[in-house]
Amino acid sequence: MNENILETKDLHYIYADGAVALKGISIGIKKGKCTAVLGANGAGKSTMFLNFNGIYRPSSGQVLFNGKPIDYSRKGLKELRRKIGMVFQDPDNQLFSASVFQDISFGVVNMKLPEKECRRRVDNAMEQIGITHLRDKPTHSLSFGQKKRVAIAGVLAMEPEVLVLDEPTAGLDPIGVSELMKMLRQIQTTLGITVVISTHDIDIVPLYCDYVFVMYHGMMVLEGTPKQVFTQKETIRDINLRLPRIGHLMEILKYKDDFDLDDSINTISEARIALKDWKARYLKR
Amino acid sequence: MNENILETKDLHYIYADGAVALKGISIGIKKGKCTAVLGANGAGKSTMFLNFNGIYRPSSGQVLFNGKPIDYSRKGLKELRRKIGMVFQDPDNQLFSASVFQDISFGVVNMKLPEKECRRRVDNAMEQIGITHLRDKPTHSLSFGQKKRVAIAGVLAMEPEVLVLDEPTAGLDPIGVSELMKMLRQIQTTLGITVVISTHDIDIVPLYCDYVFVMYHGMMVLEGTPKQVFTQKETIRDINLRLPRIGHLMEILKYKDDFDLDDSINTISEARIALKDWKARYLKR
Amino acid sequence: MISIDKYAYNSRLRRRDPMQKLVFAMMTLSVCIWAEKIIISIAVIFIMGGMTVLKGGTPFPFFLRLLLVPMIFLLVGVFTIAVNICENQEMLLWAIPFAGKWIGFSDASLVKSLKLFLRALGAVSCLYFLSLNTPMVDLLAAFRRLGMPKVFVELMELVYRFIFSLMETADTIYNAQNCRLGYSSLCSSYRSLAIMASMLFIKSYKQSKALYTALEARGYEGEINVLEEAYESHWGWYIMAVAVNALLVLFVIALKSITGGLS
Amino acid sequence: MPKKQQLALGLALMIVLMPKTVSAMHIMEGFLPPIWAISWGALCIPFIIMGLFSIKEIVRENPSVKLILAMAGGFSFVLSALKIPSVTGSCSHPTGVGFGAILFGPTVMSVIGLIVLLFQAMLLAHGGLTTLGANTFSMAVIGPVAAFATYKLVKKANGPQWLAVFLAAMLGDLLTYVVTSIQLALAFPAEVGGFGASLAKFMGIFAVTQIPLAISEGILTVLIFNALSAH
Repeated sequence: MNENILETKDLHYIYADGAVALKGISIGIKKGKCTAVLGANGAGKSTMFLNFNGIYRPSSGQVLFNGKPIDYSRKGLKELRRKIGMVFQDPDNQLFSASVFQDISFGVVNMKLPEKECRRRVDNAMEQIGITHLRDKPTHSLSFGQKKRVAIAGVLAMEPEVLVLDEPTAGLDPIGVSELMKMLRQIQTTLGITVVISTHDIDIVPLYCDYVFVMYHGMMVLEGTPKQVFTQKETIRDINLRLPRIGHLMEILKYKDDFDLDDSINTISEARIALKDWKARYLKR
Repeated sequence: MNENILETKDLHYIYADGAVALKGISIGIKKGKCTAVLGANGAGKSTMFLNFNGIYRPSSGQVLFNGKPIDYSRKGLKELRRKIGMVFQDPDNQLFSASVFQDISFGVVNMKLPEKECRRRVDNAMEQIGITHLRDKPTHSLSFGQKKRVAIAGVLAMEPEVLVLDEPTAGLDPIGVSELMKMLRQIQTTLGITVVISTHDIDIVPLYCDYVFVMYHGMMVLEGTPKQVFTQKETIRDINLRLPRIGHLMEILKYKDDFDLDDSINTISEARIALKDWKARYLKR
Repeated sequence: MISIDKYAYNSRLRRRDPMQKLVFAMMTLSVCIWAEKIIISIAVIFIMGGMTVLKGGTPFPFFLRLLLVPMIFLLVGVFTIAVNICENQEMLLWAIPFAGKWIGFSDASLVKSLKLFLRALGAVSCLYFLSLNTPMVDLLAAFRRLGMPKVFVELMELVYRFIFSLMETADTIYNAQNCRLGYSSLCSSYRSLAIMASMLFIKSYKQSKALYTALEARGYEGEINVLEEAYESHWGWYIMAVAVNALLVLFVIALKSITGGLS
Repeated sequence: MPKKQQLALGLALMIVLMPKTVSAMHIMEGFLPPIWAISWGALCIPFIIMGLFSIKEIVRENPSVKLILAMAGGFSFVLSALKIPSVTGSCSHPTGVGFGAILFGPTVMSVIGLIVLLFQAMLLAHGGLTTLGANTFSMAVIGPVAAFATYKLVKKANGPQWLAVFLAAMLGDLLTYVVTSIQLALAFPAEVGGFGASLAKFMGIFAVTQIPLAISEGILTVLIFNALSAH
């Protein structure tokens, strides 16, 4: 289960107006994992995502899905987009119908499945996302968080192998963020769907993601597990990001205040254990 | 300097469609300070802000500016809106002109000042916000963060007494957030402008704000300094917010792991001092 | 998104007073249309193209591509004018029989079409000179100075801004639909396009409301007043505009007197 | 203006400004001889002036209408830049202004149409400055009136809503193309047969592209109308 489901090889992308968005990205996204792509605004995260499912075509380089280069024929793209579901940042731009049920069915109906199968899938998706109670509501009456969920359900109903989400937590309040991330985690583990998210919210990465890529000005500058990546403190700061706040505190304690701590700690629970350990060690002396 | 520049007294607001947005808000915003209004999506923050400058008229209750109830006459409102500058969340809904320079000049020109004074103010505002280099660019070529700054400059050029910003950090990357907040802090201290922001981003509150109000379902449930507010951990969690991460860590360390710490710590620098102190005390025993 | 717009802001002639560019473009455009001479049209294409590419800095391939934009209309239009339907074949240079009559080109109609073809291209290059070197915000300033009705210029200003914010939205919606196979068949394409249009409509309605609130907060009462930008102003360009066009006009008159108005 | 009326107004505007016709239908820059360019321009001026006056009047009553009108203009420009599936070329002109005429009067629509045409010329290189008058006349004066009249007529005859919308959009489109053909034929009468023969040629040639396009835009308008009423 450790092979790459999505790969890019020296991917370049230049917009029609000449703006260079991607400058040679080569990455591999592991099947069945939750991968985060970090990067400041304008680093090229969304552009890369749109290259994943063939909405954009690389200016040079390749995108591989399941080890095979993308087939850009009409039929190939249709198949690809079914398998790579894409959720955009602003749910208002991706809810197409007046009612929740209709909206979730948009993609499934376009797949030309029998009606019964369509209904099953839509119901399933609503259940997985926990929005069955919203079924008959008009989309414009939903809260921002609910709209976001409906958007995800609409993609999930197509039963993709990969779920790509652009800034899924943007605009959500704190509880909304953790609920959404837990839900994604569940989709990933129970349905075995590979999840890829882009985000600014650095603090959630060590909590919910298995692997991290860090982008900067169209290049991939760091990759690894959250632990590995957040140890590269200098690079992280150089490219306009920051450490998780807990990581930052641990770093200061270690280097400035002589606490004998591991500096790859980024979550509250890790920090707690580390400080407890340290206390115990300290006591023993 | 400690009087209230803005006050509300039992402010109620009901939308035309019957939705009750504000249920008796009574607050006082201190002159010259930076005040944050925290609350989940839909808590009523934006509605309250629009009551501040008379865009909305209270269904019942009062809004007072500099101790006097708002004068809702045409002239009174014009005066009020000049003194209370409002920056909206989405800059695309605020910038009407393709020219950065002309957009910033709009509010000032409406004040019917001599042209020379207008130009001085526009140039000044651009300098304070650090966007002089964007002057000749068209609005549509700017990044989200740049648009946000142009929107702020357009309001600042009117030289208001209060600057009210709805979710100023939403959608910005980490460095964008800290740059913006530092800039607001500077405007507040050097120009003596009262700053009011609404936000979800709990971690920035203890860093940049002097006073916090917490809203929930149209009511004001907590207020105080960040220290005071984040000590009400139960309430904070009940209303779909969370503690600052550092505050959360400190809480766990104190109550679960028997660290003898003050539990009103919410920033990295405070935590660092507290842990250092604690270490020193521990050593002495 | 809209390349012409992008090149206009990056033009090396950007800081030049828009009024000068407007006068130059319109004068030359008028002369080109009035003259209707092959040689003048070609001269205008070269003058305006040269100014745009060499002075303004628009890449040559882009300028060429732009010249192709109206080509469908131009070819169809010119072809239609060139074609004649006649009773007798003698009038036509080349013809095929059709329903008892003849369809074909005559000598005169071919010359006329060629003239029209080049005149249109000459005129188009004047338009391109203006639009590739003068950003819309500057052109609107010139309109204001020309005394165009205030409401009209204000509306243009707002429409121009909205175009870009709506284009961005349209782009995102299109991508989102495309991701969910919204354009995978003709039928779904129609449906998706209709959905997109109605979404855009609702969005633009909401946005106009939100913008109204934001403008109200800055003292809007029905009029949009802003400060004017300052531009480099030299009489040189007006003199050049007059000189170039005077030369062209003289040339036309000379041509007419030589050929007796035949060509 | 009450909220409901405003929405209705917006809805009307959208149908009104539904862009139609391939870009080929804009008469390109420099194609018309000076006399015709000036004449058509002059013919539009009264409509535009009347439009500007009524806009001023409406805005004085309700300042937010200026923004709604501008948004409608932006919307119609953006729609015109979208490609209609299966038909070559994009749709490019605002007709159907007739619907807006109910609320604003047809002249207001002429102003918005003129602005959109001006931007199409400047930003997309569709149409032109010297042909602005002719294009405005066919697309922002005549087309809309035809659409409006058709809609009213079908409604009066108790025809179904969809048919009214479909016919209005389609006929508005077709009439615009007829007017454009007339404009071209007047400017370029055939050597043999004069104006009549020339008109026949232009109508014949453009029919190839215009009739399928008019039909598909009719369908599209009905679909949009349905989608909107669902929201």
